[in-house]
Amino acid sequence: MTTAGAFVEVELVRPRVVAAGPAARPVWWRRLLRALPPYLYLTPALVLLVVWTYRPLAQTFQLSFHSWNLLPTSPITEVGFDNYTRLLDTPDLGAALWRTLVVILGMLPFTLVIPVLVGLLSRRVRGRAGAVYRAMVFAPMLVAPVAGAAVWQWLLDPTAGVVDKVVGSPINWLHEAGPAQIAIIVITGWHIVGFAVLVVSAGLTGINPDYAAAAGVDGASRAQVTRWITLPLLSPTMAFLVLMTVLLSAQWTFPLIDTLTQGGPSGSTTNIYYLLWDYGFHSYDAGLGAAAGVLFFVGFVVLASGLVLLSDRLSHHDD
Amino acid sequence: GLGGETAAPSSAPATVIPELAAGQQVSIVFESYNFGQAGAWTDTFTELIGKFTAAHPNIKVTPQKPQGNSANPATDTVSSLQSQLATGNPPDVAQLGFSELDFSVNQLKAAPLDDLVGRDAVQKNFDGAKYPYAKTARALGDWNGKTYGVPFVFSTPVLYYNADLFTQAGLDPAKPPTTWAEVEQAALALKSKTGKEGVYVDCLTKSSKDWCFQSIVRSNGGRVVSEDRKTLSFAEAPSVEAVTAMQAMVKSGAMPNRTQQQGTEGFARGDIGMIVESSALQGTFGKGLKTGLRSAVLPAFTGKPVVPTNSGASLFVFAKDPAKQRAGWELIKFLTSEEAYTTISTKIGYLPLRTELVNDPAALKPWADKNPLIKPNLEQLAKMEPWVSFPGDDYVQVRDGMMSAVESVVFQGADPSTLKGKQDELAKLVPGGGR
Amino acid sequence: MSRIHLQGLTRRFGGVTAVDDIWLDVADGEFLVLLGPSGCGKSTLLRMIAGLLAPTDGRVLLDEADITHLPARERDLAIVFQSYALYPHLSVARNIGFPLRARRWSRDEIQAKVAEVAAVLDLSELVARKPKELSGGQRQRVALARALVRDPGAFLMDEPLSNLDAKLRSSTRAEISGLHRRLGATVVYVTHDQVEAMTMATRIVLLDKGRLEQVGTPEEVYDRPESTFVAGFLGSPPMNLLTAEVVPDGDALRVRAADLDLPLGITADTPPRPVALGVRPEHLRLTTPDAAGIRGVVRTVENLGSEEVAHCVVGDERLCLRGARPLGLHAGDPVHLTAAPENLHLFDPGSGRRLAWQPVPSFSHHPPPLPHPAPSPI
Amino acid sequence: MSRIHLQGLTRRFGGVTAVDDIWLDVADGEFLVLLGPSGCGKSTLLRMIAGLLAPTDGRVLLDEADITHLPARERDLAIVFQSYALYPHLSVARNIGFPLRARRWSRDEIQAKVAEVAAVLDLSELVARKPKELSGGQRQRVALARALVRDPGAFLMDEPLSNLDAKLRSSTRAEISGLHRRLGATVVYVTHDQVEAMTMATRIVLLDKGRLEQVGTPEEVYDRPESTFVAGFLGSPPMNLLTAEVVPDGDALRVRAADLDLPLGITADTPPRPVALGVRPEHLRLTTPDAAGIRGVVRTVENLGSEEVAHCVVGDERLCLRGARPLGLHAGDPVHLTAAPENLHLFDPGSGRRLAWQPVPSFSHHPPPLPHPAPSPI
Amino acid sequence: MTAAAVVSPVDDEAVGESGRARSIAGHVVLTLLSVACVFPIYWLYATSLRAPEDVYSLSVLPWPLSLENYADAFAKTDMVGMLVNTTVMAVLTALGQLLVALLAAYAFAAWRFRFQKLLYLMFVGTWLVPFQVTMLPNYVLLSRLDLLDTLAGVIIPTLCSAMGVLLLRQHLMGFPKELLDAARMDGRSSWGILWTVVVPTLRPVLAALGILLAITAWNEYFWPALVLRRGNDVVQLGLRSFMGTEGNDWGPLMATAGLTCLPVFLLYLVLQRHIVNAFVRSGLK
Ligand SMILES: Nc1ncnc2c1ncn2[C@@H]1O[C@H](COP(=O)(O)OP(=O)(O)OP(=O)(O)O)[C@@H](O)[C@H]1O
Ligand SMILES: Nc1ncnc2c1ncn2[C@@H]1O[C@H](COP(=O)(O)OP(=O)(O)OP(=O)(O)O)[C@@H](O)[C@H]1O
Ligand SMILES: [Mg+2]
Ligand SMILES: [Mg+2]
Repeated sequence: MTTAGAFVEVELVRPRVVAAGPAARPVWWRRLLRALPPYLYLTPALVLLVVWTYRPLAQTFQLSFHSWNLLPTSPITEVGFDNYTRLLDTPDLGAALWRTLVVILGMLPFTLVIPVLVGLLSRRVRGRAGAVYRAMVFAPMLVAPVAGAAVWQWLLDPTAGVVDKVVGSPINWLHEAGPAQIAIIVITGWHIVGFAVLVVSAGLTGINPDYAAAAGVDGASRAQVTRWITLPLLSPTMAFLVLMTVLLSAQWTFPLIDTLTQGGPSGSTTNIYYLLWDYGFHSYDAGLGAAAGVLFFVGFVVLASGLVLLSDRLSHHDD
Repeated sequence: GLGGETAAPSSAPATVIPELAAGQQVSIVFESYNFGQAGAWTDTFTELIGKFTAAHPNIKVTPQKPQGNSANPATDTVSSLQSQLATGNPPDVAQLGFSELDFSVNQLKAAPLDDLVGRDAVQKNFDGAKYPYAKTARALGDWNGKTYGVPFVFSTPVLYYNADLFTQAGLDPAKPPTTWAEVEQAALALKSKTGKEGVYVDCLTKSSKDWCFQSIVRSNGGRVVSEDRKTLSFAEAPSVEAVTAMQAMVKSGAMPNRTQQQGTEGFARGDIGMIVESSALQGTFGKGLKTGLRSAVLPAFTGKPVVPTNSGASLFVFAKDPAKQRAGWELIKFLTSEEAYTTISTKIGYLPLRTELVNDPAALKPWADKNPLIKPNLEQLAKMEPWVSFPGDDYVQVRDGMMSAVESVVFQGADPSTLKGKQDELAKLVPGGGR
Repeated sequence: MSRIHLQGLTRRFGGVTAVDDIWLDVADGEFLVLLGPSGCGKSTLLRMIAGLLAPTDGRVLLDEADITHLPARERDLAIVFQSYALYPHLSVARNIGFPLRARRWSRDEIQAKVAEVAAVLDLSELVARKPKELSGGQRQRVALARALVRDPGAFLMDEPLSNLDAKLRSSTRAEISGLHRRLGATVVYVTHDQVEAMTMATRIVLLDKGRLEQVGTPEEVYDRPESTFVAGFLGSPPMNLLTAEVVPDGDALRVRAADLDLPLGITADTPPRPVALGVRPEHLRLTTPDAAGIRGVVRTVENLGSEEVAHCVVGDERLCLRGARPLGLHAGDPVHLTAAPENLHLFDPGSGRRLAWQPVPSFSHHPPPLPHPAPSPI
Repeated sequence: MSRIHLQGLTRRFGGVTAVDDIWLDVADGEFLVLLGPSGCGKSTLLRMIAGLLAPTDGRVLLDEADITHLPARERDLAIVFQSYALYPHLSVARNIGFPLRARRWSRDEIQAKVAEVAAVLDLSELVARKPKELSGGQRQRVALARALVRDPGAFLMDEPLSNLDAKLRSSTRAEISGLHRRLGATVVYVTHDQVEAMTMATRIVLLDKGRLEQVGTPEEVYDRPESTFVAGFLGSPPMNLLTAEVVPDGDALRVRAADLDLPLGITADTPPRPVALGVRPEHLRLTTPDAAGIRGVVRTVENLGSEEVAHCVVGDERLCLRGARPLGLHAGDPVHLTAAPENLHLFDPGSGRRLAWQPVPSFSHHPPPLPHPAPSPI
Repeated sequence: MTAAAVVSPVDDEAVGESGRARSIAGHVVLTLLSVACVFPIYWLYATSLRAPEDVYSLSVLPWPLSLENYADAFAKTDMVGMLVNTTVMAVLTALGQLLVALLAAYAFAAWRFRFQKLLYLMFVGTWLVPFQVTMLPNYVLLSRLDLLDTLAGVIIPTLCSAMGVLLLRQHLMGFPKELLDAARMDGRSSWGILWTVVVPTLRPVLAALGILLAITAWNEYFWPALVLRRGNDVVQLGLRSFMGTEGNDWGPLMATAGLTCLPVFLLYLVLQRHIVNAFVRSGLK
């Protein structure tokens, strides 16, 4: 006789303890104590940061709405946005902005083109030679800006300087409008190019060599590998360098302008950073200076975030 | 707030500060840009301070240079003082340029010496033990009739020239040019005959400031700012004319396009035949040229009198504490004494403000005889007019703006009419609209 | 030596539930292997037991004590990582002695204990070396020694063998098994390698997407997989799974599909129902063309050295057959296969759970609504 | 499709000889697998064939043409890397089309060809994705597609499966094998996984420390290993190797050691000589205690699911025995084993080379020193 | 784990890619660039070694050699004192920055905590704050703390180096997490782990970063120029003593500049590889 029956699913057995309940939460102070360590480790740095960077920033912000010439004997008066309007009314602002753009564009060959070129070329030379070249290119980075300015002033002298002797022209680099701007850019570039080369080397090292090998086997010529593979993969590094150039060019040129041309001749090397410094800090007008500082900070933040967003969109990450 | 709370009594004490009691220990800080330069400058001043403390064992002097990052510490003096004032700890005695007089008195609140130690004592110091101050120099540190600063070092623009190059170029070193036209001629001769540069006028750039430019404009009958210091006038005919003349020299090749530093160095190196420069640089030129350095008075515009103006610095007291004020006054007295000037002139080459010293065989006569170069400077002292500072808090911007405009006309070939535009623009920064 | 209880342990990372309500008892002295594909939450589970990761929910008990909120260093557990995590700047001896140093033992005590443990693991000669001067197997032993040295309540191991090459892996496997036997220690061992799991475990826990799929001895999970996941995970090649239907035929049940007809060895009657039929490759036997069974065509034959695997097509499904070399089959050959009823596994095609036969007394009028979750089979 | 000849290929890195005088002919359409432990020079050899690495010595010929000094891009070869080396900034379609773009095909031609290849490898849905949005198996297929797209003379593959998990690995294995059959392409395939080698290769090249150890079909290398290295490398567990001695006994030769006595099935006489005796775990059979054979004791039994492996001690040597589950053995059991003479392998204990029996005409006065390294067996 | 050399990313031994023409082109470009970069530095030393009367000479080789400019520099300024001061300042700054950065980076790398991202941005943000903004308020604060004219005044405000924190954080992120976990299981507190595991392992990185920070501190100019007015100068300020209204005193100026750069160059030459590696492996991309 046939039995009836059915196939039933086999259930998973679990050692369930009926009275398990949620684990007892530790008392609040114990939880607090457990969350504390990272903050404790951060404390020294944060204290320093707040005391020496953000407190001054806040004070500057506050001061930017006041008029004061820094002297304890003179009154501090509130002027609202007056300082800002004065700053933005500054007659040379437009020209200075334009010159800043020129500086940034002029720096790009040193922070981007040459480093990438060097990075790519130094892979071709074998063995230690590449390292030696890199070391030599990096050397200017180690020269203090003041010392560098002094040497260059010397090299660029129109009668006694080496540069004019080599170029064979009587250009007075530091006292003719166009050449002065070029000189400032070149000297800054000379300082910074080693650092950029290093960053590019780091970037290139981070690219898996298999890609180039694969592209080679796939039939791409050396130039194609560079154009289609290496450069796109280097794009995050390049984005970083562009960001750095845009944000820091004006700061890098500052000590050189201050030592070599003081913004001259007739303002041809006065970029926005130097102009505001001149207005803000040479005229003993603390409010104006503070407004300039705040404007810088805000400008930098906006620029930086914009560029970061843009570069995230445009560059390819290799992971 | 930025630490501006340190309240200070703004009213001057009615009575003079007391003398220091014997054995009363005071220590003061003396800020001078002379400490910013290595070599003779620092050494001489250290020596003087040494002598002073030897003479006043109860006063301790701490020397310091202006803080700041300019290559030229002299440009940092005011900002240094200002930031120290902001902390409430200014130096007790400071050496500030004449150009900062207005600001020093009205903003930095230098102590009026007449109130501190009495007008008589101040004047007595000017009269000196034996040799008084040159008449034109006495009032350089006065404001509204009160003496705030004691003029300390100063100089006038002088035409230096290189006799060796003159000879080479077939010019007579004994007959230096006396007018700008002659200067230009000589320069062109120098240039074509020796291959060197002709002349550099160190009065026409932003970095050379305006004191010497004022000389040139005044010599052409103009002024950069009206006599009452209320209106800018550097774009008026006489000064535009002067500037145009300078520009013409650059255009003709008589004057090379140089920065201030390149100009002075080029001359010191023997690469430039002539230079219009402060007499304070004589030492440098002497060291560089070894032979052939000569000097002459500032060239004139044909048919017009030369009006030299001065540069230099005074000593101010910023101390609030009476004892320190008194000690500071003692230091000033010492530094402007006959003895100190003898040392300063021989060691550094600055002209003594007690001009008669150069005639005293016991003091500076031997030195002066050895240095005929100081003659034009001494000569000019008689005709000298004080250099005029720009008014207001933004005087630096006004000054720099004017000099930038001049620089771009002279060296960058801008049209002289641009001065007008600049003047209008800068006028806004002058209290009262500058018109 | 200790027991570990996991009660409803859960861990979420943002939206991802890496470990999902795990209930588990690890007995004292047990060698429990957590097995599952990559990303199934094995490491996460282990790290929660170790105290390196706080659970989102649930409790961890060690010998009945709730240690859910105890920091790692206060738990009496030792862990061996896949990367070994040897301190690169310390010599082997100092690596092994590290936990004791942290416990402030005296120098002499440490030295003695390290020497003892090093001897056990045959590391005495290497104590002066730095980790980078060791081979993979030696590093593995140092990591083991470091865990051993402090006589922990239980050992946790996260894929400790996966960095070794095949040969070393099998010898070290034996070594760890031996050690476990000697020490009688409780071990929770994570791996995704079924050979390791089968050969070392006293019990295997199969995890899939953070959920527990089956717990049992190696034999249980191999011979009685409780879900298609387990069936398809174990074995190499794993169990063949074919879409089929259970149908009553006469008085017996058969499982049928295109080209497939096998008796289930159950004498009963039940309405036809779709199933997933599982049969291991080694349980398929060649049979004569006329017998009922599976008819297919050989696609390829893989030679594994000692054995061969024939990949066949049955209907539109694939099926592997495994046997001693030579199988005598070639690509394109038609094959006729059969398997004993006891080697056939049935799973629900929807839930993937194993189906067990549950006879119903014949006097029942209403056949129960089928299929139906059984209370507790096995 | 092409033939590849390697003639004395050698590569030294500083003092290390990574590849040592390799002579090898790869026939047209062959699936040649380079097998060997990590660091034996497989990748180095492959990279030299690809032109990614210049040989220190020797030549590479493709269809008789010397390509030793031809740059990689001018060789008609495609390579698939272990890391796949998919260009991370290009979409799947552009990755696949890359070799064509380098060859200046027109956009339309590229699109058509990419679509075709993507369809073959079931990638059509993925062409718009970036590599990081793909799973391991998909990436592997894209890499394959990129190699396929330009119909190269030969494919080179460097451990293309080693990043995949076990399940995916076995299915992709079949996929590549199938592809090879369909295309009839010449493939040189690097792996250290013997299952891959055995199942995919038409011929296997075994490398050890840069030197070629044996070349042959999977059956040849498995059944007739020419050295102890090969014997010990293949099989899981690999061949048992025991120190023993060949001695004449009566008119037959036997191989003997402590607790070991097996007939070689050779009727001859020769002076005793030491040998390494090899016997595969699956060729050992249980026998009765009284029969001559191998006597040992079981140490542990490993359950592999379908089979069991018994680890035994014989004298002071170890030996594995493998058979269908259940073996019926338990730790501590004494075992008596035997193996058929044709399953015994003899190796020279010094050189590790295989020994073959070479009968000498009986009229010779001096019995030849036997056994004797075979000149060229097979 | 950090000692690996910088490897060139393309297999430089690929067949047909080691062509002579290519590498010569590379050498030519690189040599030109290197010479352009090094020439000013060479000129600095060449000038400093000329006799004072030859300072304006344009001959490429400084002949006859003369140490007079150096003697001059030593005579006119307290060169030894300045070098000692600068060394103390640079070393203390670097050590302090390293410690502060290590602690902060450790917190960022080893924990997940509330406001982590915000706090991290605070560090990055310091790069966006112009020096001129902080200059004056900090100067005033220093004076309140009576730290003007002290080395402490130079050092303390610079102790938190954002670059140090970011670079170290990168390195620590790459630090094997299992190593930290192992140490936790082995019974160490986080503080113990930092000093017994992290620091010894990261020693090469810390050394390289320390040197980088020391070089930066050594070259720092603006801030010391503000804080130090009375005597105890750092060497960068010594440079300024030879510049001025009177024109630059080129001989001793170049000698001082040469001396200023010398320790940095020596450090760099000796530790070049480590410094480069610290950058390269920082993942600073
Ligand atoms: N810190 C984390 N943040 C977010 N998701 C995580 C994290 N750690 C693990 N996961 C996710 O949790 C799941 C389980 O991860 P787990 O590491 O436990 O897997 P596993 O079983 O150990 O895998 P494997 O065999 O690859 O080690 C994965 O999906 C993983 O992506
Ligand atoms: N660029 C190189 N420089 C120095 N030695 C190298 C280099 N490449 C490989 N070697 C050495 O050559 C030997 C062979 O390396 P190869 O990469 O060919 O091994 P493999 O067989 O591919 O190993 P795996 O299975 O681990 O990939 C190794 O000892 C390796 O250390
Ligand atoms: Mg894991
Ligand atoms: Mg390899």
